[in-house]
Amino acid sequence: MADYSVAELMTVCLAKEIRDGERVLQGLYSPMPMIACLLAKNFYAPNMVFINTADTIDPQPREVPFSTAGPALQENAVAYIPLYQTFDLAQQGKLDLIFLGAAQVDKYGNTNLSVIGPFESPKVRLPAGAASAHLCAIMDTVIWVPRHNARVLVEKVDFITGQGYLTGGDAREKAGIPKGGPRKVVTNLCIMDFEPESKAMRLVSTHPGVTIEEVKENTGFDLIIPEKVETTEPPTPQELEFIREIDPKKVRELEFH
Amino acid sequence: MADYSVAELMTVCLAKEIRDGERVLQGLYSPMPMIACLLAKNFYAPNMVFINTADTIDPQPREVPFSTAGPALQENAVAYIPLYQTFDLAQQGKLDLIFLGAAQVDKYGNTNLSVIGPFESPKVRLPAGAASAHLCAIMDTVIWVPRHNARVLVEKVDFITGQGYLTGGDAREKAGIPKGGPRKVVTNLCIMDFEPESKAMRLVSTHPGVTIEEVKENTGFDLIIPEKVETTEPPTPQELEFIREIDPKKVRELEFH
Amino acid sequence: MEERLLSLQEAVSRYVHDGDVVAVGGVGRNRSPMALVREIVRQGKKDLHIVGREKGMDFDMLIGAGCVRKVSFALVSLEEFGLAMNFRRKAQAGDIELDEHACNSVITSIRAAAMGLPFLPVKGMFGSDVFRVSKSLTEITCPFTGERLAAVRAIKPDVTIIHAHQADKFGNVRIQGSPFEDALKARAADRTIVTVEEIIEHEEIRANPHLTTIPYIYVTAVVHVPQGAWPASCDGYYESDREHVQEYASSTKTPEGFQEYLEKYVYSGRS
Amino acid sequence: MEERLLSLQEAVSRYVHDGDVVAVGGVGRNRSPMALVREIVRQGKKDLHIVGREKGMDFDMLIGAGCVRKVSFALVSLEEFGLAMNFRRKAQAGDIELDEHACNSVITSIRAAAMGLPFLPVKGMFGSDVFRVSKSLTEITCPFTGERLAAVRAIKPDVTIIHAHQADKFGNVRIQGSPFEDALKARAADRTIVTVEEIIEHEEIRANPHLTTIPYIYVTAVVHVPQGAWPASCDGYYESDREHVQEYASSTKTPEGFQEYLEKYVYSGRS
Repeated sequence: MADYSVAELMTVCLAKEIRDGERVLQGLYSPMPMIACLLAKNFYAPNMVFINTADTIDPQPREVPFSTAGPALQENAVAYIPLYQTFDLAQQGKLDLIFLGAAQVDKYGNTNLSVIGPFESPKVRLPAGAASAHLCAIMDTVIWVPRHNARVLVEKVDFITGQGYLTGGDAREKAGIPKGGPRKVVTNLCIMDFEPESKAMRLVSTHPGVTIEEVKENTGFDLIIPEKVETTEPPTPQELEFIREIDPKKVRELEFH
Repeated sequence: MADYSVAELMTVCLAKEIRDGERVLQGLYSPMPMIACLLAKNFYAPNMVFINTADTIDPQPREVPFSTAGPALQENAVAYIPLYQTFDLAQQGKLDLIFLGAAQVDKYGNTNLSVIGPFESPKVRLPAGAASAHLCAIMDTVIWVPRHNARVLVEKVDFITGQGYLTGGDAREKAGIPKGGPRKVVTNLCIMDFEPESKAMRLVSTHPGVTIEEVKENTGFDLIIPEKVETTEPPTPQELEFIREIDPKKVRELEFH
Repeated sequence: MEERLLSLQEAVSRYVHDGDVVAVGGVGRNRSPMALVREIVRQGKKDLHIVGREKGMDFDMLIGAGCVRKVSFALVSLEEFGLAMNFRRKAQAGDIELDEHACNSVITSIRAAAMGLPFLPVKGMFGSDVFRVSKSLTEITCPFTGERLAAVRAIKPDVTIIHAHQADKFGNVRIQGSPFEDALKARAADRTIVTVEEIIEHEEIRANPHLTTIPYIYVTAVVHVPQGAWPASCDGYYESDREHVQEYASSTKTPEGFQEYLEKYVYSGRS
Repeated sequence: MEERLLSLQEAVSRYVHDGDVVAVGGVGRNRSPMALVREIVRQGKKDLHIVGREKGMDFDMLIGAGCVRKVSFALVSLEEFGLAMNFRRKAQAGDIELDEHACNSVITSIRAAAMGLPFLPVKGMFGSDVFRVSKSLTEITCPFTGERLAAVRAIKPDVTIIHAHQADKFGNVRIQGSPFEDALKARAADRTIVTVEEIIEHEEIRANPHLTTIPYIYVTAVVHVPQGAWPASCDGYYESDREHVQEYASSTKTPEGFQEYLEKYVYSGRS
């Protein structure tokens, strides 16, 4: 057994996707991204701007809240910003990254949070995609998947809530949404990106103890496996200390119960 | 000599145009309307809402400022409201009245604050109409004229900055702006309204000491003179006391120097 | 200024009508106007069209109790407590009409109403099936640049319901933490009902006009309801009651369980 | 967060360029960014396109000093001190391009830019010659209701200049009185320069986030300039200096008088 949980590993992976100076929006029910933003600002990206669903900029909570729009995300913030002004920023091209959850993710990074089955008479009505249909069309995203299996990572989503690379290649350009797209998919098994030409999903690294075979078996489409697949770097003691201190109630584990 | 100035009389006339419960916007360089709003709220229209160019609601200044967007208009206000939100109210049909100044006013209540002569090569370039081209199209206005003469009250304005009744009759409907229009014109000589059918300007009352002849001579078009023309009621001692107390520096007289 | 203080019962019976478009304040389970939601359920309002961005128990309860005809939304979820089961059941059964949006398109629909406009443009949306299936979104071309944009149809709330921190008796309201879109929803609506933790003196309002987040001109009724967001959080006053939300989530797994919940916490209760 | 404190000279030389679209804060002679205006004049910036709603001495001075190519405006006036004579002369001589607006259409053009949109609809405008002659306004039809509206072309400022009350060194700004459209102009622009009466501690900002009116993400440079609005007013700090405005108004009756004014108060001065 490693001395860290998969939630802790994933949180660190998400944090490392944030580049210094970027403006990042964390959404509702986003426990790991919330902690990842705080981690990134303290470790790798001191000039990142942390905007969140409590409508604040750069809060410094003593302890993260369960609801990721909860009051603790106001502590020590520099300002309030109504979400619609954050969307204005995104429309100006001045918001850089959002983390995205999904019930289904397909080969081209399209995400579904709307329906399993047909839209008008769904087998399962899901909660809907929050900001995705707007933001995924105009900016970069990182998708996180707590349960990497073939029902989540599918060949084709039942419904495109959030735009990935649509049908791949230059499909986004053709649809009139040339900017942005998913950078990475971080799951409980691995990290994936998108092959630059085809825009199909491609393995980058497997988490410590996870084999390439395991990833392939749990993926519902032909994942591109490059010649060189790294092992994801495990969290450092410093990272783990930070995470555990700011999250004593283990909010990060909420998606793994 | 009367024991009140024409500015004081005009201020009272403007105040009486405000109906109880109305939401009224006072603009920039509007000394008499500013005082009229405060007077109305204290005397005739306790439930009027006083919105002004200092971006506040219902201030209670101890003393009115010279600039009608000046800091004193923040005193004891209940809230700030950015002007663009007041315009949103107007677009919702929830702003009732604005007072309007003008360099020229014509027979149908159109106002000009843009140019004397052609727009591209004007003889005189005026300051422009502030809110008028927007608000005059969607709400009621009261026009004030400190110098009633034939160069101000003209047959046809050189340029329609603020929409009155355009060419009269149902011209507003035809132009796609069915709502609102000028209620009254208050000058240093008289009060005028608009004949309901033709929408042409019509005398209502002459100020004490002013004859109908004097008004006609100083008007650059055929003013409708009804059978019955009243004499404008002079200010009461109470009204004068209020005005002089709130305006010790005689801001109300600014347009008469 | 007229006094606008009413009881919860009076405010809802006077100002929420069957068939109304109702915009609901708060986000997730934060500053949700739960006392107003429960009162609407108690009074058995029908055929409401409810509007909000990321909603939880508030929408799920109104839907489960049969108050709702149509939902304009970008998310309905109980966050870590899982899917909103009343929403899911009624949606799957076709009992409610779904007007699915992205956060920004549903906010923009309210923003349009607040600006007195019949529509507003937004960026994004193209390529999503949300755009494809929506009756509230269409394509428009910028008359100056030729750029293709999505147009969002305005949604004008008949009534907006909000829980806030403080107000005076005339309806000058203070929100002291996360703004969400509450002030926008109040400005967009014909009527706005606000429950507050505390009633403060009018003089206090005039002494600090910069703290007034919703001026009285946008407020129809103020109701003094301490704990009025419970079991949602009210920032600065209380955290969300996770145990209760868990009980709610468990109860809603069956329609019968939800009925028991309503009996226990809504029909019997006073707020 | 990066420190953003600069001198007036540095801020203007780095962030205001010839040909820029410049949105100017304040209204009339209230919280006008006069120190920044004087510095722009001193540095002899050229071909600016200046944008504002109801402007006074700020616009008139920039125009008179030959810094301006185009003006988007709804009013330029010295209020009780009469017509803005530089504006009038240059306009009558055809030396500046006039983009005349109503207040709401010019604000909407900035609002569109702040929302990242190429245009926005407004009501009104029809029947006015302002609409007829404008290249920034055209007719549009609501794709849902068929309603005819005016469309306003966005004006995206390259730089916004504002005078405010307080900021920390990172650019978190507080406006403590009339908001005007200053925060909107900052959000619309690529760069924003703010002069402030006082620099306050960063901790003070974090202790009261609800008082931050322009967060640092919208601010490029902060300059500490007490009396930076003079001779305009700065609410809570000082009234407008009417004697000086009178002197300005008198001086501008002739181009020579205005040159003398510039020598005396601008070219010689440090702020």
